[in-house]
Amino acid sequence: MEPVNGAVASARDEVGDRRESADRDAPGREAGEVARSTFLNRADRANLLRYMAMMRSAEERAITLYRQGKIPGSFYDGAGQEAISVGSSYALGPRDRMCILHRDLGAHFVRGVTPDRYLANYMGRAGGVTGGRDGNLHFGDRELGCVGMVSMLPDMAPVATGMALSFKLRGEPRVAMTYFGDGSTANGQWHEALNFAGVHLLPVVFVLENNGFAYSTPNELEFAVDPVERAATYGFPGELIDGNDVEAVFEASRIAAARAREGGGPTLIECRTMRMHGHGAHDDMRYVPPEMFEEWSARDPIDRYGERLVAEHGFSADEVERIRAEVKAYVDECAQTALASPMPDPATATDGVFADDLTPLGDGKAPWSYWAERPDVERSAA
Amino acid sequence: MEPVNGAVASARDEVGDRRESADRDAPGREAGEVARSTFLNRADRANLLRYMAMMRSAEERAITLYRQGKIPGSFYDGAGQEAISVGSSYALGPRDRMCILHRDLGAHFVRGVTPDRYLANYMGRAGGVTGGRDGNLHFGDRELGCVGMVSMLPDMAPVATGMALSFKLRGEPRVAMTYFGDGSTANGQWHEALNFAGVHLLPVVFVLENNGFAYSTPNELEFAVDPVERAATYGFPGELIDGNDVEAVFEASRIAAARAREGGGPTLIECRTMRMHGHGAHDDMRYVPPEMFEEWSARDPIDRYGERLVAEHGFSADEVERIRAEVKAYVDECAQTALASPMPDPATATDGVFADDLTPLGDGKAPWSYWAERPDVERSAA
Amino acid sequence: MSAATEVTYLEAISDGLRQEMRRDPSVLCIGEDIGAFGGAFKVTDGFIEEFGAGRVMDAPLAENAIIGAAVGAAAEGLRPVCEMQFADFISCGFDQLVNVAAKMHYRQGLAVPMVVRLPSGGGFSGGPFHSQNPEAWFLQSPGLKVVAPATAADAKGLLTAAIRDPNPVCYLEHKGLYRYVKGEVPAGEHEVALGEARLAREGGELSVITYGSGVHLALEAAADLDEDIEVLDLRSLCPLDTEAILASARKTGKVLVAHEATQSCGVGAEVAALVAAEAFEDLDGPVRRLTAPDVPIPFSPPLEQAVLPQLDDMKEACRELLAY
Amino acid sequence: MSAATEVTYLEAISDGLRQEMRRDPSVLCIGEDIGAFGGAFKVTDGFIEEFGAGRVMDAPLAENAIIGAAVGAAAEGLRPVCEMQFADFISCGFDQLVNVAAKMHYRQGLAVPMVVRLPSGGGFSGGPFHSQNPEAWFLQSPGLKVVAPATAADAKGLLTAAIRDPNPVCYLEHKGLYRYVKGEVPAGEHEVALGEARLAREGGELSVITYGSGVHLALEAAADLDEDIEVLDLRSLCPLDTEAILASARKTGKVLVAHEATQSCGVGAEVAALVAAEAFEDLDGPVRRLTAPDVPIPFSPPLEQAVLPQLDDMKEACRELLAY
Ligand SMILES: Cc1ncc(C[n+]2csc(CCOP(=O)(O)OP(=O)(O)O)c2C)c(N)n1
Ligand SMILES: Cc1ncc(C[n+]2csc(CCOP(=O)(O)OP(=O)(O)O)c2C)c(N)n1
Ligand SMILES: [Mg+2]
Ligand SMILES: [Mg+2]
Repeated sequence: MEPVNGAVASARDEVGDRRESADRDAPGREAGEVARSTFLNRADRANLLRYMAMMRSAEERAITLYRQGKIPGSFYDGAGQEAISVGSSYALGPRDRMCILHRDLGAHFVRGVTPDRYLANYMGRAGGVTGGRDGNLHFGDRELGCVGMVSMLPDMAPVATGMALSFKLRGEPRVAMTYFGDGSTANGQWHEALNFAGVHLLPVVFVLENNGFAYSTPNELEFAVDPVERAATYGFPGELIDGNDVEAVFEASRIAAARAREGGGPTLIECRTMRMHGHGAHDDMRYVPPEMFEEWSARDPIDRYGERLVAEHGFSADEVERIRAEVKAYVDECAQTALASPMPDPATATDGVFADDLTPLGDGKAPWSYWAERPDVERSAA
Repeated sequence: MEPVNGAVASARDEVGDRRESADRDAPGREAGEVARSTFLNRADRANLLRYMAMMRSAEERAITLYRQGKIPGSFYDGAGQEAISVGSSYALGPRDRMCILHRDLGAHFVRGVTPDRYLANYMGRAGGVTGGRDGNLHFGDRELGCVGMVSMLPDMAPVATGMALSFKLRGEPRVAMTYFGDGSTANGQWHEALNFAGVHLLPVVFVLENNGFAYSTPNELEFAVDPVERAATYGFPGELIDGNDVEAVFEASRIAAARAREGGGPTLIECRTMRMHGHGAHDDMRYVPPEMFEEWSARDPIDRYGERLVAEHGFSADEVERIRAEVKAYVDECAQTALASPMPDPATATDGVFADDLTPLGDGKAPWSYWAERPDVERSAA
Repeated sequence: MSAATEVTYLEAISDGLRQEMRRDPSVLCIGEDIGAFGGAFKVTDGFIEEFGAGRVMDAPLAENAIIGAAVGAAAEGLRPVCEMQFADFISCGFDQLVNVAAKMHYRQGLAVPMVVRLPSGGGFSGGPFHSQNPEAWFLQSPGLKVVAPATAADAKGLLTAAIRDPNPVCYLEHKGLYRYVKGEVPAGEHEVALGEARLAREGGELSVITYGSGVHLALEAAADLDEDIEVLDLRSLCPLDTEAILASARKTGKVLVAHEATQSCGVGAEVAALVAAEAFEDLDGPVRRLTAPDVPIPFSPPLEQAVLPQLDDMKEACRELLAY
Repeated sequence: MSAATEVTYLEAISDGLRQEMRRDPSVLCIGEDIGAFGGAFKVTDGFIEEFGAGRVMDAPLAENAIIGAAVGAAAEGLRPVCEMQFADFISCGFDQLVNVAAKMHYRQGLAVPMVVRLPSGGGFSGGPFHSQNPEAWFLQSPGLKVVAPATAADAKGLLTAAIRDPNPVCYLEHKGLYRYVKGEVPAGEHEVALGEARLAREGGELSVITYGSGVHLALEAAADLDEDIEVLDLRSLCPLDTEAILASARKTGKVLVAHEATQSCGVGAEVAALVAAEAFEDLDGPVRRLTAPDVPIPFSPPLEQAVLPQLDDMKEACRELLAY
């Protein structure tokens, strides 16, 4: 995957100046306030843009495939929420673990899944991450340290908690991260996971994507008080941030991961955002007041970050444009690869209900150069 | 049931002076501080003592029956927690509804269940509330407005919430009340119920009995922060009170019920207490530090209330003694009735899996004279 | 018989529900996205406008709370109809269903009239969490009635009966039939008694005993094969119409039990066991089952088709038994 | 064969668990009150002293969290053994079990080696929530292995195998057998392969196919009746030893399937259906079932006895089939 790799490689040169220890006391930011991380160099910033653009492009490509009838079943995307999965996963190390949800394609890309495997998965091809066994974003590449989500929400919260438990039991400085939406906070498993993680101060980072709705159900019908307030009652910090600001997400995640790694326990990060598409492709969003779209269009995480790269970080407008164009071209290539992948062999349909042996999780890609330079961590090749 | 009825009747004479509207702004009391309700008259106070003593006597009688092999299965009681179920249920009206838990025998008595039916239920007799279908305190007398608990904790929280929902939908000034223990707050259903009740501001009173342990598991392994703190994050008040002070429990419940009735939504009342017996009769409580018993013995809710009746409410020591003795004699009588009840007919074992018609809930007894005198409420005969 | 109009299975469900809500003010709906959105499958489209948000209640994402609240409301005299967004999500409300709702009457003599609507079934790449047929879980949970209509008329008639029944009823509506199946449905009140199977096709050589999507597969296979095949549509899985099952088995002497759910301990096992116990002397051949094998339902079309019983599988199974 | 000592079924479970924890540092226990208290049935008595609170973890009262955390820990290379305080409480962890644990390998190629210990069964006035036998729910949830030992040796051997297996295994330990059953158990490592039935008694006239508490009832009945009865102890319910079942059915030509769980869609239905399909030509009589009827298990002894299969019921059922 050329464009991203190049950028990641160059990031290694600039790492020396920011190997500070994690800042555990950074104050929470108000939603809307622009964040600027001192832990990111130029290459990282290009990466953040690139991964967000990749998510956008891949999902747009997928929508086309869906409209062409190449994607069976339904289609779900995370348009408008790209900053969350990209910014948060970018703060993790290779041996950290993730359970990635249905709006979080960017995190799969950061971990190392390539768009062809995503597209192939949606099309039910043999080359998809699950080889046609499951669809949508119901996948996790175990070789990249991910456990694939199930539909039932937020079932991955207890699972991530269990991974964090194993890190704590073994004394490993590792972190598990998972996501859930605002609606999912009403479910009992959310509570069970957060309570359990709080009791044992487990190294887990919970990322709440509050996009205002659970399918069609607005926040008012999901909870009476913003769930970020509950974190304190589980015994750990809750931070409310602007989910459309990728550096704010990165910073909050970096701090949370560092705290977790040092034995400080979980963090709940609430990212305020807006789902700009329907819950699924069939959803006309008639339940959303039109002015909400206008408001949030102006806060598009990718456009906004591109502008900031130019205004504050010495990128030229051309450079930003080129990154986005390169990504788009790359995704188009990936779509061809995916389309060339065959359908799975029906004769295999009943294979693998049971495992014959153990298949341990592998390590994920961790492009953040802070990790890349750590002598104790082997940076994975892309 | 002579002694209690007599007392209830006389309470009606003294009600005039305290028909104030419910005090919604009464401040929460710290655990340990002694409460004194202006909503109770002399007869009420005798009743509170009587019902607590009745719970104690009935459970002691049941332990004997258990030791004699007359109670099959296991045995559970609420020794030391009598003030909670008695004080809280005493604040309700006849058309209010209750889901009563395993430490809350007193509430059944306040609603109108007689000890013979409790003892018969534990012995699996036809005369028990469930006629031998279920044991323990897994019963609710539907004619008294109660829905019987199931083992799974805290499953009655959503059920009580649903009853409250129906009151709200029909615009009825009624209240549902249910109980759960400290351990049960870790379960997902607890969260689902409280969240749902908060979103819709339903007229439900949640009584948390924090007796320090879930079976053998101490508070520290159940939650990191006292669950009473969570009430605010569900959008309603949480009050921490001394669960061994029956008037404190009554007052908190009265205020919560009044708020619920007026559309003010749910309340979570945490009653701090201590379970003075094992989780079940088989439990040697080796997990409890001995000094805890000493500390809490000194705070026995019945002894303490008897002393207060003498010191502050013009009861003579003899009078208190007589109430307790009468209750004991009454319970002994009830035990004879229970023992005379036959075992259920095995031929009926498979009857009634399905209902053939509807059997609406009836109204409970409501001995608190505040209710007894309300013209719109028919006080049930005992 | 009242006037009948041709409607889809999905419309029949909506119509039945709307009619009961109009008739009986104690009927209310509770579920995720059933209000303004009209439900994931639009069964309650327009309901919130007609009945208001109190009777068409958008619930938080919390299935145990939905079913538990329904139990409480039912105990208070309402008749809640819960919608699981997909039948698969019943796993998240399972405890309230099997422990609280199911056992209430037996334990306490308290009736809890409530319906749990369960959009079930596969065939359209719903994958492992949007394709399940969980009916057998319910049959192993005494106290639940279970119905699974195959036709539009039964969709309405069984829903009406389920709502009027004083017990918790699991109502399995097969998503594959929503728009695929159309039929005459009585326009007025229409109730189909719980517990009565329907003879969907008469025949003398082989009984295909089935329900839900299996009925259509069986009818198509019977028509294609042009053989003397009887098709019994169970409709109610609990109570099960054992008389109708045994009568058909005794008549034809050969039984194929078919369903889309996975095999082990499925409804097919129950029916086969019943036949093997009670109609043994009349059997002219082994009792066979055509079901999904014991695997999660895969997403990709070729895999899903390999797992779910197809028309050819049905024909093959019929042929084999006929030839026995 | 290694040295054997006479221990109870309960001790055998403890011993097996302790031995695996000693052998393999990745094995850990998680459940309610299993630490200082040693578990509701004392299976883990003394474990926290030997293995520490990290490996003998007292969990909050939250079954989905317990099972979900176990899935996460298993994915990370640990081998968690979860204890449900009673099997009945699996309804509260059902979703994680059937959707997350069961389907993980099929969907994702990720093995989740974990055991869920389920103290099951009735007969001692446990009532509707402490007496259930939920195994059929698991058989309708592809991806779960299910075992149900009847003897002390199998209790240890199957637990050992379950812990070593790379899949989620539901381990049903019948509470009625805890202290009632005693037997020789190999003192060292002892593993009984999952999926192999055990011929508990050889006979030629009738096969009683059963498991768990049913095995003891069947053996007692066979001894009392003094007839040529074969008793097949399934031990594993998934995978099911279909060969052993069919071999026995073909040999005797008469089959009684017996278990304590309720009837509809139970394991008995599955075994009967299997026999009716595959051994039809060798059957000399109807396939019969002896199970609990479809009711919640009542508390009071006379009611409970009327519901759970008793020795007399077993004898009667055997006699009837023998006389057929
Ligand atoms: C337990 C459960 N019940 C119902 C659903 C159906 N469902 C799928 S997504 C969704 C809304 C989720 O909302 P939210 O958590 O806010 O996530 P978002 O999709 O907005 O990111 C619902 C109800 C589900 N996935 N899981
Ligand atoms: C869902 C569930 N899991 C496990 C149990 C087994 N169990 C019975 S009582 C109990 C402890 C309850 O503790 P708490 O809620 O504090 O109530 P207490 O008994 O102390 O009043 C447990 C674990 C249960 N009843 N329900
Ligand atoms: Mg959302
Ligand atoms: Mg407690």
